[in-house]
Amino acid sequence: MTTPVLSARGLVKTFGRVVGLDGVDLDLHRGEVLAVIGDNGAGKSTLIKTLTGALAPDAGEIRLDGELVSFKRPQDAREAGIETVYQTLAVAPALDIASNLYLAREERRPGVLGSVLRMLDKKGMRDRAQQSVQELGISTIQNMAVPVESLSGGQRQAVAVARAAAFGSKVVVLDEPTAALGVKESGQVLRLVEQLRERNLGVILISHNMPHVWEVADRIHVQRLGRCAGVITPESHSMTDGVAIMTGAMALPA
Amino acid sequence: MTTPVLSARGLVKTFGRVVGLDGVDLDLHRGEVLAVIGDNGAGKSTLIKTLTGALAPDAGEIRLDGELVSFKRPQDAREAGIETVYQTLAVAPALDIASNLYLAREERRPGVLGSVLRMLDKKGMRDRAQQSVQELGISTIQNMAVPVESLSGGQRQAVAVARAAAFGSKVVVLDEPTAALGVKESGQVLRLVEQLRERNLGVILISHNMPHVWEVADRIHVQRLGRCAGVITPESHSMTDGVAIMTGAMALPA
Amino acid sequence: GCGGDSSASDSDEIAVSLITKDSLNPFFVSMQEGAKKAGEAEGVDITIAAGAEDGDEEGQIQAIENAVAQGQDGILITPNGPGVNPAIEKARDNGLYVIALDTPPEPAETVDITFATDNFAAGELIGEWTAAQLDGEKATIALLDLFNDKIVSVDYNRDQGFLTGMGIDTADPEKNGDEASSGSYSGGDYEIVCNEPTNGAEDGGRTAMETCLSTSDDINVVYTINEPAAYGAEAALKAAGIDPKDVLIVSVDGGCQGVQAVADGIIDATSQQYPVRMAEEGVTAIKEIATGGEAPEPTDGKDFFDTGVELVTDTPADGVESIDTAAASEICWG
Amino acid sequence: MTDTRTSISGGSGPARTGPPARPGPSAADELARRRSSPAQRVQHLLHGHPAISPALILVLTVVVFASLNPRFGEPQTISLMVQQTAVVAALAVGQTLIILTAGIDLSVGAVAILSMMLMAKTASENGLSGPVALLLGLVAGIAAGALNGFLVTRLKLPPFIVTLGTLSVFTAMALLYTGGRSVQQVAMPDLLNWTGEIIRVGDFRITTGVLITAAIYLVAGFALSQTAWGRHVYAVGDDAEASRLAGIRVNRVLFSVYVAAGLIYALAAWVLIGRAGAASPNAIAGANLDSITAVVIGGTSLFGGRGAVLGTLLGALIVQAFTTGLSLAGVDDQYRLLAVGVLVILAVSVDQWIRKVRA
Amino acid sequence: MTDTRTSISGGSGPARTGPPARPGPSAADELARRRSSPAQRVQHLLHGHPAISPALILVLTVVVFASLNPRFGEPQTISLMVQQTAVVAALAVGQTLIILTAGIDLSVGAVAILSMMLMAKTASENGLSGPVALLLGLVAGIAAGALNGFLVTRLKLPPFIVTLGTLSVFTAMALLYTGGRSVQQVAMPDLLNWTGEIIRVGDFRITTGVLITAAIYLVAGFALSQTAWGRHVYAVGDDAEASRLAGIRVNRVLFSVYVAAGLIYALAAWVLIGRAGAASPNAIAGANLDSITAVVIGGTSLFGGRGAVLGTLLGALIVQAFTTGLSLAGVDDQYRLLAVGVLVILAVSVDQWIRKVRA
Ligand SMILES: Nc1ncnc2c1ncn2[C@@H]1O[C@H](COP(=O)(O)OP(=O)(O)OP(=O)(O)O)[C@@H](O)[C@H]1O
Ligand SMILES: Nc1ncnc2c1ncn2[C@@H]1O[C@H](COP(=O)(O)OP(=O)(O)OP(=O)(O)O)[C@@H](O)[C@H]1O
Ligand SMILES: [Mg+2]
Ligand SMILES: [Mg+2]
Repeated sequence: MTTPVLSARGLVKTFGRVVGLDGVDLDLHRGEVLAVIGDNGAGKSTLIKTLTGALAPDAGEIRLDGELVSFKRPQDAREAGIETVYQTLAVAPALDIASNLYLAREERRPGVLGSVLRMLDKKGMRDRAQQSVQELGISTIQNMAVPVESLSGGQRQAVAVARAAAFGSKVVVLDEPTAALGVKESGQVLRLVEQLRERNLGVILISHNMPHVWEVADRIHVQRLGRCAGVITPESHSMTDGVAIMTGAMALPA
Repeated sequence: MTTPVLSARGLVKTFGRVVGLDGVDLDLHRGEVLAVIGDNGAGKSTLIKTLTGALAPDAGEIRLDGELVSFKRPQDAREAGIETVYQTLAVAPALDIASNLYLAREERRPGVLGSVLRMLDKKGMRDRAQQSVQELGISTIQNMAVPVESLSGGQRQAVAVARAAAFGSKVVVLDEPTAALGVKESGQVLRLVEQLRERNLGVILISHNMPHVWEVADRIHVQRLGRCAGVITPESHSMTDGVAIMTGAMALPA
Repeated sequence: GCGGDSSASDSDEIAVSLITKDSLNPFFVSMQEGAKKAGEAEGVDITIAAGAEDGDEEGQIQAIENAVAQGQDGILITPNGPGVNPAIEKARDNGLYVIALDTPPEPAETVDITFATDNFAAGELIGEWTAAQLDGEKATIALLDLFNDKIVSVDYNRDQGFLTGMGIDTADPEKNGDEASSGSYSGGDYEIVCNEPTNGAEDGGRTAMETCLSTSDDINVVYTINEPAAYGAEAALKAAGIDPKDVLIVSVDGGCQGVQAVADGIIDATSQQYPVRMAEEGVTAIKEIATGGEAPEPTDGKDFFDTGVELVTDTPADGVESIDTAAASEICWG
Repeated sequence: MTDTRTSISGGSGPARTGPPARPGPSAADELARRRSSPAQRVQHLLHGHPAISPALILVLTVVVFASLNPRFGEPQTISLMVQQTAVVAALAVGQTLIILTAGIDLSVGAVAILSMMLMAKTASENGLSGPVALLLGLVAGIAAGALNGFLVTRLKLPPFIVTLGTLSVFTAMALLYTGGRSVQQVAMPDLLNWTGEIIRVGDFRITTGVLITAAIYLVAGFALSQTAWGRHVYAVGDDAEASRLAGIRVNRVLFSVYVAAGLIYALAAWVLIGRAGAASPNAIAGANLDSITAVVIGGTSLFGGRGAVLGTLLGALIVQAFTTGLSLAGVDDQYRLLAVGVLVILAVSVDQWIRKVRA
Repeated sequence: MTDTRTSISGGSGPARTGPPARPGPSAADELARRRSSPAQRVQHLLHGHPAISPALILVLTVVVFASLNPRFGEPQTISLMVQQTAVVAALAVGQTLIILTAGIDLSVGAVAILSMMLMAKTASENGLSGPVALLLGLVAGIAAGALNGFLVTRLKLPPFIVTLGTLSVFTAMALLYTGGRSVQQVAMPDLLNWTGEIIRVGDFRITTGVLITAAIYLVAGFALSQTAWGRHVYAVGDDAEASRLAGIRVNRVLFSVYVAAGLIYALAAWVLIGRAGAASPNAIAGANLDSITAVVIGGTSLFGGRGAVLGTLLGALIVQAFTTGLSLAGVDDQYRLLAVGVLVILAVSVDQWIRKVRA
């Protein structure tokens, strides 16, 4: 069979005496949507942070396309083709929308202005940002030159999702991307997740919204108290089962 | 009929050239859950901010129990019995959970220590905080002395909700209280909303989660582009209708 | 001559800037007051300016430039350092008459003339007096200087002058603290136990003296950069249970409070300077020149006009000329 | 490779398929045990009690310098250092309050000088009695703080700008009022000089001024940690907007902080009279930088909301121990300046290292 | 009252029941129209272009002082003010960069002095040629900046502490190296003195040093607003953790900012040689506070992420116009100190007022 595009074995991460992750394994294949569900504090965000270089795991290994990797910083994961929307969004509030979309991957002007003077292609980035945001269908965001801090919570989230969708080449990780989004916008994000799958990317989706998860996920990783309580599929288990496993009311056979 | 506990007429709020609210009316009765739904940027947060003293409306009037009121600051609304969970949570990250719960309403020790030395009843507040949080069923929060910044997003939200539930005497306003919460925790918050209704309080609930809204709301205020697109009930309209009104796909007869 | 292009045409009144090192030191505040009074008497319009702090050259440069821009007739300045020399030269090129007060610039020809005390001589006087008072006894010396985060000429001139007066070889006379920490002075053996900065104030003087006292219990000579530092030193001695009478405290300045302190026995001797006289002489000189009169001549044998230093003490020593506190309080400043 | 649908499993939790679940203690438990060496436990302790680490650095400093020069460890020297720190340490309490609200005060020294000269001159020249003059000075400190607080809360100006402006204003006022002249001990009533009185405790000798500073620390420490006001100060510094939404009257809290700071500066001015044995308008030249340094070395964040006065006290003592220690070690003036710079950086590095270690 | 179920209605949107929908333009539209007076539109403009408001204040200052003393408005005086500002304005560019990253630099003046003395003494005493001495000075500035940057990024120390420490270290080094002695113009090669050359532009006379300062502003302004590096500087100052998560190498950006600042300070040192006509270790005593003041009056936030060098330039000019203006008006030093304090607060108040007005 194919090598998983991203796989992890025995990830452990502690914060002082708090155990965030307690030996977690995970495999993600190309063209697959892997949902991660779990109660608050189950370690979902910690899991994807260790996968994307935002946190260094205390133990365990991570492979990208079968190669052992060790991301020292988010930039490394990003350069390897893993794009992430963190729960805290990771936007710079004082910068405008276009700047945030292109943060750390700014585009320069063609010709001497770009190569020698290293001038930014502001207009180009703004136009392409407009396009990315429109593809998500967030119609209330009109002007790409307004600072992110003047956006509503949902609008900010849309900016972060647009960024990940525009630049992910292998894996896109979304930590609760629809938490603050309206019904229409949430639907838009789910469509986007499906598009990413069609582009043969691997997608990790963290969500507390079970209908959303059951709608788009191929497989569901259930995280509980820092460990993986099992992996199910929307076909094999009902939403109620999923919630029961999450909360410990039901255990999967070993 | 009864006087609404909270009512507003013709609220207008603009930010520079952005129109946040464009002449909105609202009535909330005791023992009622009024949901507010709407797309991102529809003005939901702005609406409740003007109602709770966090923003001063440019025009319009607000009545509490039929009396004209004008809240200069959140403290005024709070003293009048209106308790709010803002979307941005309004917690002080470096303070511990108990301090945050009792922020701006600290309790003093009995006797001279409290009245003369104005000493805080730290232990008492911590114990009661523990109780409030446990009532919400957030089992992963154990120690009331840890700073809020070390909590997960969902845990923080739980703290903010616990604070409002513990202190609201007339009206409780919740701006997307379940956005970051897990399934179990969300359920717990919905139970809490029902309890508040039983205690004869008025509750305003903003949520993007339609099933939640249709589960607990008595009436639903649909906000669209800064105006009220109409008020419906879970009985009169289906979720699909609600979403259609929100997005402008369907209009209510005038 | 005077700047014909601007100053005279503006008004008949003669305008002069007094630019002191700072406005915090009572010495300079007295000088400012003296200049103001003299200005009123002579019909000269005085503008007061100063550096932000002792050693602030840029602040003085700006003040000089502003005086030029205002079209004034002359400048009285206590230069904060050689960094202001080029600005002074430019002012003179623009026809302003520049007089240095208190501190002669290096080189002295930078200004038209200097009215100053010789700070080195002021130090020498108290040094000689101290050596004579000790009468052969071993000297254990605490040196309470001005700054440790900048080097200014008063600081090393007084300190090194004092040591020279004691008959101690100072090595580099423009560097505090490079002399041998023990050896012999003109009357016997000496030991220098500390060089501490005081900022020229009471609290700094006290802290410095305390530090010195924790280094050695035998201190019997305390040199202080100015009188406030000396008061601080005395407070420290008292607090340490040492009778200040058993220790020779010497200082420089001779302000009225300082003279009183000598009379009270807090300070044993101080070298008196005449800031008010400097200011008055300066104002008069500029008026003279602006109205076509003669410029004053430097004191014989010196490259500046010496406004004089007197040693003030009530316990005179043989071979060192001095005046008593009664006489000194007649001519003191501030 | 294994089949897509079966290759994923929970580390040790019950998994549907895949490798057998690991039995017994979890990976993290093992890791935690391996790490719980005694040294680790010490670091845990330090982490829980942030004031321990500057305290350790202070002790370390004293031990090192005492080994270089035995006089350093003697009661007299220690008494001396405590006396020398008293004024800056008192000023730094006010500075701590303001920095906790994410502000900064550049007018510290100017306020202290202004109220000191007012106390001293009204007593010596206008013949006011000691208590009245003292009261007047304290009121002046409060008024100066209130002006700062008014400008910060009403005009919504950044504290840096406000206090930069009032630094000039208060300094100029003190100069104009005094003409640069100081007032000597003898000219002042006993009450003003009282802060210089020596108290013997065994071999140690402290002044009543030191006691006043200690009292300021006790009151401020109590108010910050035990009262609602203290909570509000932290909350406002942490996130002013969140505090406002939570119902705190942000402006009232800020204003009270500036007023309290003004009062503390005036008390410090009283301590200064006793210490210097005179009231002089050019005293405490380095008050701004020294007080801020004490606060920052004491671990209070310049961004507000985190810190405590105990840290500030230790910070002030650390700096004093460095300067006195280097003097006693016979280090030359300019080398001492250099060494203090290096040591400040070192002290904070060690502190950061101790605080940062987690696990 | 009306029935519960019918009493609620959308303001003007189509509502199920309740009062009839308001026709035509909405309430907010009406409000907006009522407010759109010409004055309001000006305020809108000001709001969109933050540099306009300090520029207006500068113009206002110049007009007021020129009306007090006609000499003030003359080309000579304006030329003078520009020359007087050149050094602080250049230093303030480096300070702006660092403050944009939420840092602060207290070693500004010390770095400038150190590189200046190195240039001057190696040329005058060791016989180095002008270009080599200049290069050495610039390298020294870069090295000093790199040391600050290293301590901030590697040891994770607060910039305040780092630069407080290096302030002492660099000051001590300069004093030890020079023994407090300055180097006169004549002893220095022409290249070092070149920044003092006068250039006439009509009635205005500026120096080549002013041109260097202008060049520093152009390059820094371009880099901040037009390059990716500039974006990253803003992003890091705005939210360092978010920037890290977004893929910015935060430490690399911070380090580069400190190095760039060091280079700018060294260039300012060169300008200073020409301006003072000498290299003196006591020059620019007020560099720290003056440079920070220019930055803050120019509207850059001390909390990082917001601001621009153009504002800093205006800030520096405003302060200079105040001091020169008051001096030409014949105001004495102490009153000038007082007036500058009041004016700084006033200027920032007006600026805040202009910026705050929205609608
Ligand atoms: N930086 C940190 N310091 C200390 N504890 C942390 C830190 N980050 C996370 N934790 C703790 O680790 C545990 C797992 O947190 P994590 O954020 O991964 O949960 P989560 O599953 O994402 O929860 P949520 O659904 O609420 O976002 C929690 O108990 C949390 O308090
Ligand atoms: N302080 C502000 N300054 C400028 N514009 C603002 C401000 N606050 C809100 N807005 C704008 O007002 C409009 C309404 O915002 P609001 O936060 O009320 O939306 P919302 O309905 O709560 O959206 P969400 O569901 O995303 O939270 C948005 O277009 C928003 O950008
Ligand atoms: Mg999470
Ligand atoms: Mg909202």
